[in-house]
Amino acid sequence: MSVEFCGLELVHPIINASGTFDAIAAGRAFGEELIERFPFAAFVSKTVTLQPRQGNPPPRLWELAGGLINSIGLPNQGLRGYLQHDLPELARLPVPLIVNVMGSSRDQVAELVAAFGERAEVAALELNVSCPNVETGLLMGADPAEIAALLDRVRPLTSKPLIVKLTPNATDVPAVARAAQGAGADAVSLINTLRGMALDPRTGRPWLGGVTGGVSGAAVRAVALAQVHAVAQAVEIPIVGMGGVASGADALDLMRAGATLVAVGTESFRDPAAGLRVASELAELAANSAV
Amino acid sequence: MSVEFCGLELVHPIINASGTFDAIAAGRAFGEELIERFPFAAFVSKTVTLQPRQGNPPPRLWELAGGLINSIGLPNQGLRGYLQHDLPELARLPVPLIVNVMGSSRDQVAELVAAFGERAEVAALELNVSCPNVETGLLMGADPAEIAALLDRVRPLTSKPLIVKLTPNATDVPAVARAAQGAGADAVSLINTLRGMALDPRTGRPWLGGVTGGVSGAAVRAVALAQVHAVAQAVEIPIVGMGGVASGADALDLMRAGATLVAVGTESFRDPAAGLRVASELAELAANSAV
Amino acid sequence: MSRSPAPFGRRAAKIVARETLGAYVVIRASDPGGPVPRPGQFYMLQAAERWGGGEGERPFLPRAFSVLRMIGSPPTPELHFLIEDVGPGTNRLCELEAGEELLLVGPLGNGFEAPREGRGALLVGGGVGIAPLAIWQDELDASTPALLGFRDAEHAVGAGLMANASVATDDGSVGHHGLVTDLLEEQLDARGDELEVYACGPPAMLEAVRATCVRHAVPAQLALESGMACGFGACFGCVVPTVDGYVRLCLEGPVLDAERLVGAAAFAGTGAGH
Amino acid sequence: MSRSPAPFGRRAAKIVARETLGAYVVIRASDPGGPVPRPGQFYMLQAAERWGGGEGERPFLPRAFSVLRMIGSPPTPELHFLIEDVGPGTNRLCELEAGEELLLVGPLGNGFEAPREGRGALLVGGGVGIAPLAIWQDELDASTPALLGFRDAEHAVGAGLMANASVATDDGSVGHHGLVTDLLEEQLDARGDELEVYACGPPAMLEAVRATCVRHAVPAQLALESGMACGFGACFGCVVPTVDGYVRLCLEGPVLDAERLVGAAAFAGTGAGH
Ligand SMILES: Cc1cc2nc3c(=O)[nH]c(=O)nc-3n(C[C@H](O)[C@H](O)[C@H](O)COP(=O)(O)OP(=O)(O)OC[C@H]3O[C@@H](n4cnc5c(N)ncnc54)[C@H](O)[C@@H]3O)c2cc1C
Ligand SMILES: Cc1cc2nc3c(=O)[nH]c(=O)nc-3n(C[C@H](O)[C@H](O)[C@H](O)COP(=O)(O)OP(=O)(O)OC[C@H]3O[C@@H](n4cnc5c(N)ncnc54)[C@H](O)[C@@H]3O)c2cc1C
Ligand SMILES: Cc1cc2nc3c(=O)[nH]c(=O)nc-3n(C[C@H](O)[C@H](O)[C@H](O)COP(=O)(O)O)c2cc1C
Ligand SMILES: Cc1cc2nc3c(=O)[nH]c(=O)nc-3n(C[C@H](O)[C@H](O)[C@H](O)COP(=O)(O)O)c2cc1C
Ligand code: FES
Ligand code: FES
Repeated sequence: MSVEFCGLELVHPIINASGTFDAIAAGRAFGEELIERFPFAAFVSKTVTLQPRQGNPPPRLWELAGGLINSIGLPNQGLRGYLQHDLPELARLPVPLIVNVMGSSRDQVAELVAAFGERAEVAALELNVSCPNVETGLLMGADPAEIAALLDRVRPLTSKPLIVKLTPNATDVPAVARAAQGAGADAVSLINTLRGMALDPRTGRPWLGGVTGGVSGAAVRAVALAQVHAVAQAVEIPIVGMGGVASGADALDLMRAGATLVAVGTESFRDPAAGLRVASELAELAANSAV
Repeated sequence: MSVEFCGLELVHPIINASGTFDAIAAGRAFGEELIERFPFAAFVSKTVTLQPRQGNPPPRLWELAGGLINSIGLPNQGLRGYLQHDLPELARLPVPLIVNVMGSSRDQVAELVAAFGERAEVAALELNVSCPNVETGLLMGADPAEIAALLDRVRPLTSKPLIVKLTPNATDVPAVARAAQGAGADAVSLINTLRGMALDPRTGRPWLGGVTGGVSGAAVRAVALAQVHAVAQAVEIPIVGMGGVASGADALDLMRAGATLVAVGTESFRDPAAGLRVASELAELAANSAV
Repeated sequence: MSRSPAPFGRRAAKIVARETLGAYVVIRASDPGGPVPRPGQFYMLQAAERWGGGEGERPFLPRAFSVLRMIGSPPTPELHFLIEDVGPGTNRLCELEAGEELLLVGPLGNGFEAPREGRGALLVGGGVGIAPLAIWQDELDASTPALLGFRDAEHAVGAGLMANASVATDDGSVGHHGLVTDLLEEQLDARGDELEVYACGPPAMLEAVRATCVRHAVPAQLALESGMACGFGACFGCVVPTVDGYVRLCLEGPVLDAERLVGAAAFAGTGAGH
Repeated sequence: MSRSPAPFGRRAAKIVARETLGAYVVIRASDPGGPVPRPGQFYMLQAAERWGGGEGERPFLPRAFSVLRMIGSPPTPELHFLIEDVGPGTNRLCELEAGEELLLVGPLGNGFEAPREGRGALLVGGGVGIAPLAIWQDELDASTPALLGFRDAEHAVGAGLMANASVATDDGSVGHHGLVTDLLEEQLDARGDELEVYACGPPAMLEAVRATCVRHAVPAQLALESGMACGFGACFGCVVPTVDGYVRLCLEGPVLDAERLVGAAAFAGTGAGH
């Protein structure tokens, strides 16, 4: 089931969702077997920002019926730390590397895109736009004009594929996708997490250190499918579909709705090799049905 | 646990979510016992539109892990039919009646508000704004300016409490709530269903007759809590919280997040008397903790 | 209308026994104080424990089942249900052990009406659709003829639940080799003007029964199925198309007069075909 | 670092036996081909069937458990876990019957390091926190002293899992009436310069152990807990504050040197206090 995506040849259509698999940490936990049986056809990094971030205070997790709320808060070493420590290690992975970046202004995103754009180890960039632009106050990924302005700024900085990771917490996601396509994005990915919250039953106060968080897992699957389907009607560029994928059947649903690649997120927490399982279940289903 | 809401005295804070309990049909199924043990402190009607609607073609339901997607499509007899058949029967309920209305233009909503505004049987009106305005093309409930314009038009037509039922499929729900408050809404209610979809595994085509539908039930609970919490920071008018409430603990969460009343929807399908159970569980919890 | 109202709310019923009957399972639950259902009415069932979760994640909603039989009488009647394991909900119900609890709401919907003046009942069932016919035969008379269609011998074991049955199987392993509507055709040809047909079964069979009865101008009451979330008219999810537009099957049915139905479309969107 | 790498992915392990031990349950699972864990390492566990769903809806994620003991040797070792039923996940695990399947990932994390030159181990456990100390004592020497604190006599039954134990109970029903840190204080007063402390238990106890050891300038290795989604560094959910900022407990821990911790804050956000 090899697949072509923005000029990359992938051995199957299953990749990881940003922030849900740390290949370096997994290498420490699972040793060489991780590399021998690497579960994803491309590896997507956790979001990298310009400056290092500690992330949100714990607790950072709340379990739901069929899902999870996280308020991790994008901890990362920052651009410099990533280039120095992570990039060399990730370059050794047997699959292409997609670096996910986020900035809180167009200039910040531009700096990140420019820096990664010139690194041969990086196959493609994913822009996480689930963040307000500090200059305009608007959520970058919720407003078509804002997205177009961002792409206008960063598109000229690299010839590598640019994937825009859309936020699902928006009125008109297809319009944002269309704007991204119009301004030169090579692909879109969705869905990111839905805004959610939990209270500590004992105190009645917000459980999560970050107060609110993002919902992922089975609980968001139907929403993801609807959004991928709607975006597929709106754009011609390829789509990376994700949200609650736990089986080959879930992946097939997203592909039937229009996704070229499918990303596995939360399910990897329940089954570290979920990517492999989903890919093989998908191959089996695809053999028995027309995708 | 009696509670005051927009001038109405309610015996407890639990009401039904629009479209999830038909008191007339339930009377046929359960006889007089329904009235003797009526599960809600006020009864909210299914959405009434100006003209009769057949609703969407079946299938209309898809079950999820911890939830449901529905594409019912707002079947109803229309204003005239409702006034003639339903209103006299519902007036016999032992609790105040809240009529939920929807139009696809400001004029349509105005006509509905004016018609129900003069009926003594109606205690309050709920405006379902999860619908595009045919004149502007904008989803009424997703845009603060659109909501303000709608309220400007209909507010003068009645002195009865007007509750605006917000759509959760919007970028900035608190901004919409603020606009509703600014233009004279007496309360807001949320959340309506999240847009979702399912494919028929055998054919790969959309399962629901209406192609997409709305997700409700446990799967949306965390999203509902986050939105109620965010809206509570933005407005002073009372809030009717709903979304996945299945227990007194869930209701308490929404009240702690800022809701004055809590509505039970999908859980009534699993347990027709869920309203009673939630109200008594809530009373017990409230007795043991400061709401 | 043939309807016995249900107690308001969902009540717990203890499983008294579970029996395997060929390809089916019969569960018996004691329903102390529960009303006597009308034949053709149904209950919404869910297991009190382990309803959903696990790898398959579903079920979440209760499931609709025709009452197969009521044994004993108030105040301690025993309800029987005939279940075919076709998915996560029926699978869990088929696993219920004696002593476990079932949560139930019902009886719901409208049951069968007595045959019109001058006509006698003819029961036509397919697969697990024999359930409402069994209790109807209990009430009518054990000599009421029943034509029952099954996939194969393992399923045809279900015919033992009824008296005076003629069986057809798809594979010819028991009785007539062919469709139950072949048997129906014979009966209606022979004495259609004395009969009123009562039928329940999979969509294709019901549509064939409907068309056959229309052709012979024989009145028919059909017990339909559709995907249901609530069973008491709350969700508007279970509609089927009729000459009067969409009607909620849980409220106006599940038994509908054949004349009210608009052909194959009425059986198309059931979602739950066996 | 004391770490045995885990096979990649989740594997099924058959439950061999379940034993009730006072307030606790010990489950034994056979792990053919599984690696030998280092004492202090943990596994992510979930039941293969009935993990989630039902009225309580959760669990959805796997749960972290220290390995209590490994009996037998490769290729057919048996892993033991000591479990206290505190919520939906532990509840389901405590119900597992022999023959049922456990899905496990592990061993994960860093275990205990040998005592520094010139020091001997002193084990300090609270409640279910004795689990990693038992396997550590197996490796060190059965004569390694253990100070164990429990709520009451029912919980103190757990002390039987270890050798050479001094027990304290909150209610005085067994051993010293008071906190296990009273016993620790005595030991450190008497011979702190010969000891390295290994501790695991509830947050308040660990913080008291940490403070006591700092006060006596005695090195301590603490096995912490925090809410975990994945156990292998993927989610960044399990962080605890250290002098180097937040670290992922599943990756850098669960055993951390007391010096790396920044006081009570390190134990505040664990989410899973027993
Ligand atoms: C009035 C009435 C009486 C009935 N009486 C009986 C009876 O006596 N005995 C009996 O065995 N059955 C009876 N049924 C049918 C029974 O209710 C269904 O077989 C049952 O609901 C199936 O549930 P399940 O979870 O086992 O299977 P499901 O997975 O629900 O599968 C059943 C069908 O539902 C559809 N489906 C699949 N996935 C989904 C989903 N996620 N959401 C929605 N639909 C889905 C498919 O078309 C599938 O074929 C009756 C139904 C009705 C309406
Ligand atoms: C490294 C490590 C080793 C461990 N070793 C052992 C051991 O050997 N034996 C043992 O018994 N335990 C051990 N634990 C603790 C064990 O993992 C927890 O007790 C278990 O996860 C609790 O799960 P539960 O579903 O039973 O309870 P939960 O409901 O998860 O409750 C546990 C705590 O989680 C919090 N909580 C409640 N609801 C939620 C929610 N919805 N989402 C998130 N958090 C919630 C509350 O603070 C609650 O007190 C260990 C933990 C770690 C991290
Ligand atoms: C713990 C956690 C951390 C995440 N971190 C990131 C991140 O750093 N950047 C990003 O773009 N998305 C992040 N996501 C979102 C996922 O990439 C994905 O969009 C979402 O979880 C939906 O997929 P799932 O349901 O399969 O998990 C994170 C999700 C989770 C659960
Ligand atoms: C079957 C169904 C029908 C609904 N019909 C309406 C409706 O007519 N008008 C409306 O405003 N909301 C309608 N809703 C939305 C509910 O009122 C409620 O906002 C939503 O279901 C979330 O609550 P819950 O999770 O408790 O069901 C409907 C929901 C369901 C499940
Ligand atoms: S099943 Fe809900 S209205 Fe019929
Ligand atoms: S539990 Fe996921 S990173 Fe530690």
